[in-house]
Amino acid sequence: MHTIQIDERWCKGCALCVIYCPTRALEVAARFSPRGVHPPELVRVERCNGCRLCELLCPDFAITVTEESRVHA
Amino acid sequence: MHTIQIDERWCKGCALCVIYCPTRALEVAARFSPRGVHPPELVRVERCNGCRLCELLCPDFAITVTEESRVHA
Amino acid sequence: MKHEIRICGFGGQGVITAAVILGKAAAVHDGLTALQVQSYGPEARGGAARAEVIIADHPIGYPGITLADVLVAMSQEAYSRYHRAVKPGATLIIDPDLVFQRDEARPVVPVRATKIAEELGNTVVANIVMLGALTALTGVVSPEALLAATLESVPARFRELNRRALEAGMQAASG
Amino acid sequence: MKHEIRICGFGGQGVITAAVILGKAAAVHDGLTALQVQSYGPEARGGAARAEVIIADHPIGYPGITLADVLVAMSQEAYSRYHRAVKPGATLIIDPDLVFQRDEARPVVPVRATKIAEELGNTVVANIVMLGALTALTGVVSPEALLAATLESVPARFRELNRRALEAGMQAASG
Amino acid sequence: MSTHRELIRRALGPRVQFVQGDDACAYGAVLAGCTFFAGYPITPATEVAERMAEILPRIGGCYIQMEDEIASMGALIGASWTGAKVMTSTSGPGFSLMQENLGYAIMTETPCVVVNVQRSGPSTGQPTMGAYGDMMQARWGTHGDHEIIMLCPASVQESLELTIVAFNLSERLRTPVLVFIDGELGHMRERLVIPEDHEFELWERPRATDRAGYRPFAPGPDLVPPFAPFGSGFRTFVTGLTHNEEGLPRASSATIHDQLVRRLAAKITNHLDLITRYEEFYADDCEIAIVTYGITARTCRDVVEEARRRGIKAGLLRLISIWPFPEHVVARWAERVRAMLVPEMNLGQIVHPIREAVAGRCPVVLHSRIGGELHTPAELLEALEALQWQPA
Amino acid sequence: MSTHRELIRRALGPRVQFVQGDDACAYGAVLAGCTFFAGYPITPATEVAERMAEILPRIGGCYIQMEDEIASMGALIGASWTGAKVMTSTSGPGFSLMQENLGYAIMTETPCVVVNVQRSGPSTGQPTMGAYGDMMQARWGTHGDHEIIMLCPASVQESLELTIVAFNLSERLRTPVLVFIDGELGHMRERLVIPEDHEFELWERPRATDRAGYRPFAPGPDLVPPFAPFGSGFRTFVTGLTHNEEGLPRASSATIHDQLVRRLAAKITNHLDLITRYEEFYADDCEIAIVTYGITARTCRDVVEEARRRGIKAGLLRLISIWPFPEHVVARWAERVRAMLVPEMNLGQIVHPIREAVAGRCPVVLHSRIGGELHTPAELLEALEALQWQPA
Amino acid sequence: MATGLRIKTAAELRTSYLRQEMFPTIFCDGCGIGNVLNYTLWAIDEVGLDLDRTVFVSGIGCSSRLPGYINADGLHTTHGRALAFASGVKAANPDLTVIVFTGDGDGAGIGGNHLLHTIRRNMDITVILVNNFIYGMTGGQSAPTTPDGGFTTTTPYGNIEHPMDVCELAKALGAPYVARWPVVSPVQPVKSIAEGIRKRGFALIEMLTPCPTAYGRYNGLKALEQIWRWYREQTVLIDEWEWIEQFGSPEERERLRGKMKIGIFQDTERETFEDRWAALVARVKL
Amino acid sequence: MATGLRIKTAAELRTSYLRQEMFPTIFCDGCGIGNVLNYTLWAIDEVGLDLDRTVFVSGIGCSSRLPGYINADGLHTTHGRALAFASGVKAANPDLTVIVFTGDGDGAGIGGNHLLHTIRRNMDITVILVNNFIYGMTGGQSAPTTPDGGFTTTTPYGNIEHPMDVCELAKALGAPYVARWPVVSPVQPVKSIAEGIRKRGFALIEMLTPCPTAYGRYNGLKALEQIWRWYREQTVLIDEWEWIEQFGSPEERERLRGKMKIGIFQDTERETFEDRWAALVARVKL
Ligand SMILES: Cc1ncc(C[n+]2csc(CCOP(=O)(O)OP(=O)(O)O)c2C)c(N)n1
Ligand SMILES: Cc1ncc(C[n+]2csc(CCOP(=O)(O)OP(=O)(O)O)c2C)c(N)n1
Ligand code: SF4
Ligand code: SF4
Ligand code: SF4
Ligand code: SF4
Repeated sequence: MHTIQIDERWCKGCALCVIYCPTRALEVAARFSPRGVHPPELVRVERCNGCRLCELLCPDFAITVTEESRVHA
Repeated sequence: MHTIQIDERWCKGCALCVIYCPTRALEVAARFSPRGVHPPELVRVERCNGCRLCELLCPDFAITVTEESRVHA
Repeated sequence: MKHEIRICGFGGQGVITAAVILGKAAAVHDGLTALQVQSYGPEARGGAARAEVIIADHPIGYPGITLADVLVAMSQEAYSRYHRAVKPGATLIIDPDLVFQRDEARPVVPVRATKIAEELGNTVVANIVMLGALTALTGVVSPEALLAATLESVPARFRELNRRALEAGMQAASG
Repeated sequence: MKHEIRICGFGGQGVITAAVILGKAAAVHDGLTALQVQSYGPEARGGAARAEVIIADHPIGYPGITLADVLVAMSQEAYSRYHRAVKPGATLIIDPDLVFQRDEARPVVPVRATKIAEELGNTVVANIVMLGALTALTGVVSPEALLAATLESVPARFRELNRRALEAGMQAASG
Repeated sequence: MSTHRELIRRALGPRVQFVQGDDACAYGAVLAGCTFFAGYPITPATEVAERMAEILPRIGGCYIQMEDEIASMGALIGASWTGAKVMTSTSGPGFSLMQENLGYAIMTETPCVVVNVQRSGPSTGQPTMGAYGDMMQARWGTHGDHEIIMLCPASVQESLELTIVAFNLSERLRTPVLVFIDGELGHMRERLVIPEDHEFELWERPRATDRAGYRPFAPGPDLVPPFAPFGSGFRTFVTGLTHNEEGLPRASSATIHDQLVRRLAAKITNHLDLITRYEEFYADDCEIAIVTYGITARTCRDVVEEARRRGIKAGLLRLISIWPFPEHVVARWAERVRAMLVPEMNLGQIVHPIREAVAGRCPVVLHSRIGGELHTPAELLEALEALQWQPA
Repeated sequence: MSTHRELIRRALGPRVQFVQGDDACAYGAVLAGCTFFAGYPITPATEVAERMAEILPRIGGCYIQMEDEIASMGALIGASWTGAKVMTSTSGPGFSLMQENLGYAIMTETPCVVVNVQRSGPSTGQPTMGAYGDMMQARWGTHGDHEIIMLCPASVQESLELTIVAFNLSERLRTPVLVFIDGELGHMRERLVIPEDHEFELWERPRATDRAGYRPFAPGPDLVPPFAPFGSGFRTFVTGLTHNEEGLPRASSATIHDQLVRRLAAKITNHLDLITRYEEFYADDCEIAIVTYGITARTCRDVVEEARRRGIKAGLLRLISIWPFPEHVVARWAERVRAMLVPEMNLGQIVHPIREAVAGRCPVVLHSRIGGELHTPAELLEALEALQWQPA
Repeated sequence: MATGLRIKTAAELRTSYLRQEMFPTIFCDGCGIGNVLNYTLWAIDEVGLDLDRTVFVSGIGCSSRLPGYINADGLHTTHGRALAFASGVKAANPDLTVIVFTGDGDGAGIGGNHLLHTIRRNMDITVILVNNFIYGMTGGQSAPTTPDGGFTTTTPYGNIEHPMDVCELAKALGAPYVARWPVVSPVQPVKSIAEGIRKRGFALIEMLTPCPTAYGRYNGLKALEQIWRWYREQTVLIDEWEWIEQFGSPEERERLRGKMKIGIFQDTERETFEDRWAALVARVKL
Repeated sequence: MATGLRIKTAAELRTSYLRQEMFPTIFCDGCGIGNVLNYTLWAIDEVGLDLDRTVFVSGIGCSSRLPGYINADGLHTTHGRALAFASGVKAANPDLTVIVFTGDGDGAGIGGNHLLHTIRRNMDITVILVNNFIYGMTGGQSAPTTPDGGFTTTTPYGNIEHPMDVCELAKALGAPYVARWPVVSPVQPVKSIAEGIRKRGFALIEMLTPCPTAYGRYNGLKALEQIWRWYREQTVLIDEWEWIEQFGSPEERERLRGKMKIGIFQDTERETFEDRWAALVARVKL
């Protein structure tokens, strides 16, 4: 099981993560972030296979994918 | 029969003409030109075949080769 | 007569475009004196953007605004920064979806411009929605002038969208 | 004590080198105050070249020469241009092979420096021949200083040639 | 077939527009007959280039974006020698890069107009903020002795009008002319009325007519040599080296250099009547004068009116042409006023020639503001009042 | 193993030499500890580079000839940020090209020394002739507000000595320092005595010591921020944009810009005591003063002596540091003298700040000479005499 | 990710490599420049560079803002001049690793001559050139890389200038390492940047980077998905390209038109300026 | 001369093409720049150019003095910028023929970026680049063309920078006509310059030109005969070069070392800036 952490101060709502997620696990949220954009959400947790493509592609270092078993500093 | 005209105001005495003359018809004069250099001289008129290489190579437009039969403007 | 209008939000919301259209409506179509200035930084893409319009019936000297007669705030930052820099009795228009925290002492007109624009099919016309609302609320320019200025400022294929955005804005303000 | 020396000719004759060596002889080896300036233009390759040396026993202010005490002219143009800009009783040294027309009123010392240099095997030392002559005639620097300055200014393999040029120049002046 | 003037009208669009100072400079150039623009983008001057890129091909002119500002200035000069009226635009960093070739244009008497939409420096500084930090650079930025002409508009309308004037002066006197605005004015929109052709004059560079004995740099009347464009058979050699009246290099001649460089300077300083432009408000009974230029002058106009209402005998001298410096105008004011207030959007630049012109006749107080914000009416009013109550 | 100082001595050669002003600048740099030179050849400054190219590899430094003057100035700044003492040399056209990066060095507080061996301009002008035509360009050549330090030697010996001073000021105040000579002095040979190490001081840039909480542009004493070279782990971000004390861009903040740019100016103007240098002759009873600088001052010294012999109460104020302009010194002279004569090898440049400082207290007469020839003693004496007999 | 690298997480990158106070970046949303930063940091991590001994140099432009985000020594210089400054840093202290970020306008437009001569000297510098076909920072004017017919604010009727191929130029000049990649997938850029850094001598990595705001807007590629897709579709690996040129059908060859070659253009060895200078000093030092 | 051209005499050239008041030239004796002028005039004569409609542009340097000697419009500009000025002339009046004289320092050193972009735009300009391996005018400093190990006043211990091959660069940038010849024999240069002028588009003719005063002096080639001979011996025709590279013996190949390829490097067609601009105007003019 994986989760994603989004830093909403940094996320610009570009949706690259959503577009490129190979398992289509992410969606754009309906709500506005404090920056005034729609941030991504991991709506289909079960699909996420931890490939980390969203993290590698996020131009703003706003996404970190974490495994339950592992905690990053 | 050819003759060469040397414009001594322009000739720098580099001797390129003398060096490259294929028939060795030219020599460096012993006297000084008003510029203070030794100009070339056509010492062996009979050798000159009118190839005009001295004229083509003179960097200073100082030599003109003329044929007796021909007069240049 | 002199109206000092400040429109602010973040980069990409088209606050400058809105101000330009407003100024154009006044200067070209309503025959008034108008002046528009803007402030943006190289750091301002997606950051703060601000535009100001002065509309008057006489030549304009100092080309700036200290206290505004009308403030349109399309982001939290814009609101927090400028809501105090207004004259007494000024009109404050905000997008309540983007301005989360408010100084309740100051009455505002909420216009859900971004939502409305999204519903019209394109978030980029949020600024035009706001212009509609602003004009309806303040009458600084005539609706005809505003429409004319808007239509000539956008590519032909977006005219209809913009016309609807203007109307929606006017309605939202009156509603 | 103040000597003002002008050496001139055309580019390539080494008039500047000659002046530098003279200045060095005075300043470094004879412990005098000396100053050397030159004039050359981008048009001056092969054209006019001029160098001046001031040798004194006190600090030198104005770093120029109006009227020279010593003039060395190594070309017709140099002679024509400068032979009048000398003090009464000045020493004029010329290369008679290169100065064709002379103002006969003015006495000159002819030194066939170029010919002598050619005979020594290299026309480039004509300037050094002139330096020898100049020193012999005027004594502005000591012969030892001049020799030392000359030798340290040329590559090792040309030392002998230069020494001979100096000597030939001195001889020519006395002869 | 439409005439070139008709094309221009059509390319410029409606007579009344709501546009930026930058746009107005471009329009002014086109109206003045500019057919060649070489430039390089830079905030906040880019819109001048963008307008030219739109308009020039539509009127058969040429827009070329060069690889940098050095090349832009070079291409401009080359184009001017074909006889075209030419312009470039830039801002501080680019203007610094243009200095060498600007000096070349001065030395070779090449007409050209350079618009500098000043941003806040030094260095990259604040790219999107207005300032008047290059005012002295305009005068002294290139190496060697020279004079320069510079005009400083205060509104969008004037940006258009003074750009036309800049072309006129540049052509007539065969020298680069600078139009200096700032980022604030460059990006400010106002109502602009495009003037009709009969509402302004157009001057052309004096033309050489006779090939025989033509000496390309022999001064005509006005000290300006008649011009023969490249390709017209006059066979002109142009060099940045010191040259004689034939145009041939004489880089070692003190006399020729002296004559040439002094003529180039005199050509400008002898024509103050053509160049000098200023506006005076309440000159007659003014006691405390504001002396300023550019966008700040707008605010000062308001301030002077307000001061008058408050009983202060304030006045305003707005300098429109800054270089050559209108020394006599400032000196004249200095004789009559008690003090001068000089607001500048820099650390104090034009205050130097002002002080020099005033020569101690009255105190000159600099009111400097930097960082990209305009002087507010309130702060200037306060400064005026302080001067008013200060003992003489 | 020899020490670096010993290497330098060996590389410089004999203690007494007969060399050019250009050579002396190079020697001064090496003595001051310069280990990096980036440059581009140009008459009459090339010999500075040539000397550096000979010496630097012999003492383990680095000489790099760049593709132009822009690159030279850039490389210089890059090298300075590694902690090296750096220098370049150029003449007018190259100095024009350096303007943009010179402003960058000012804005980023990068120590560096720039030698300009001035030739006669404008433009390519007279490449081999000396002049003082870039004096105002030195002050105002780059865009935006700034101050600059400039020193003007008058002899070969002084060229060496003031180059050392230039390094000292540049390092201590972390700002570019200009050494301005002219082609005449640059190519003039005089006796040069290379001073011993104990005969001059060497100053180093203030160094940051503590990484914790290091703010690279937070001013220390003297308003100068302590420096941490690249690679020392302090992780400094350097930008020409307006930046805060952390060095991070804040290009939209008027306040930060105002603070930064005013500090950069004050850092220099607050240290007039360190910078200002001048020489006075017959200051006490002087009636007619010559105020001048550079090579012309040598002639003026002769002229003043001769004038005294003729009974004229002449005096000489020789400015050695030109920028920041020693206004107070000139003003002090203006209070006491009847008139000032300002000989300049240009069309009148430093006469402007002189007039501004004099503020009408006495007449200031420019004696301008251009074309590459020096003022002669005779003409200056004549000018002095004319002033002497002129009614007050 | 299939490279077998132990890739740090974004969160780790943030704490180890970034100046967090500089975030969010100034880049527009949809801009690929942030990705260039990502990939560079991962590459640096792979190479194991010591950021205390690494200097990032840049000129002016959107892409040139990158050094500001990295917690290392950074030199954000004047427009076009990054390589001149970088050469100074490297020549004065060859022990430092010098990495340059530059744009196509900055590095190959106004800065073309410094590129040329820095390659010629073979300074040991790694240049990451962000090519977005346009001048982004100033709002979308044509660049030397703008494609034939491309629309920009200064080519409102389509660009008539021939675009420049920076990699071919660098190759012709003899740069030891030259590569081009689009940012749209991470693996190859990360590897290539790492190789560039490891290369002793000049390395150029050209990153094709979407700019929806300027280039996208004027060329019908404003939508992020569209412009990012464009970069996948319009790029062809060198090997494939050459295969098609040699053996492809006319239709296949026709399909190469207007596309861009990607991959490693050159990978050789050449003596560096620094090494030669060191040898010279060793020879003549007193 | 074996070309069959009817070659004007020097005396005729003097009266028809030269500003006689400018003679003698400033060039040192033994300098080959005068020959470049010769050859250019003969080429012009062959092409039959109208000097009333021809503009000669140059930068600063010994070689850049050439336009001053020709009795035509001339623009002697600032150092390195000849191509920028020339582009302005040509863009503003495409009917004029524009010929640029430049040095290796002027054209490829400080002016490298203008070379790059002028070629990229394919301006219809003929550039005659005088390569003498050194900065002559300023007295002999190293140039970007100075050979490896070459001595100059700023490389007193031998040059450590890799020299630049201007023709290879121009070729890589797609210049339609690129050739290199030594001045030591007249025929090929004259033909090549004529071809360059006739070429619609950018043409570069690099002339290898002896500079005895600066390059010669510091590299043991001060004597005129010696340095001129050097240029004959050290240059190899492209065809021969390639033949040797392919089929030559190891010794023959070894003998190519340090020599320079001469001949025509490129001769193709490419749309020019002027033609494309004219087409654009035709399309959008009101
Ligand atoms: C001397 C100078 N000229 C012009 C500019 C304006 N300018 C800033 S960034 C830029 C272009 C940037 O383009 P590019 O390098 O391609 O970077 P991008 O913004 O597209 O990433 C320009 C022209 C400047 N800062 N300095
Ligand atoms: C901006 C500028 N920098 C430097 C110079 C000095 N300068 C004049 S000519 C020249 C080099 C000329 O070399 P090259 O182009 O190879 O021509 P050559 O003299 O060898 O024919 C230099 C550096 C200058 N005039 N302007
Ligand atoms: S890619 Fe990053 S910035 Fe873009 S939406 Fe996803 S988390 Fe936000
Ligand atoms: S080649 Fe010309 S310049 Fe040289 S010696 Fe012969 S005639 Fe004189
Ligand atoms: S303008 Fe283009 S390159 Fe610049 S940040 Fe925006 S998308 Fe990126
Ligand atoms: S210095 Fe060299 S290139 Fe210049 S004129 Fe003399 S020989 Fe020719």
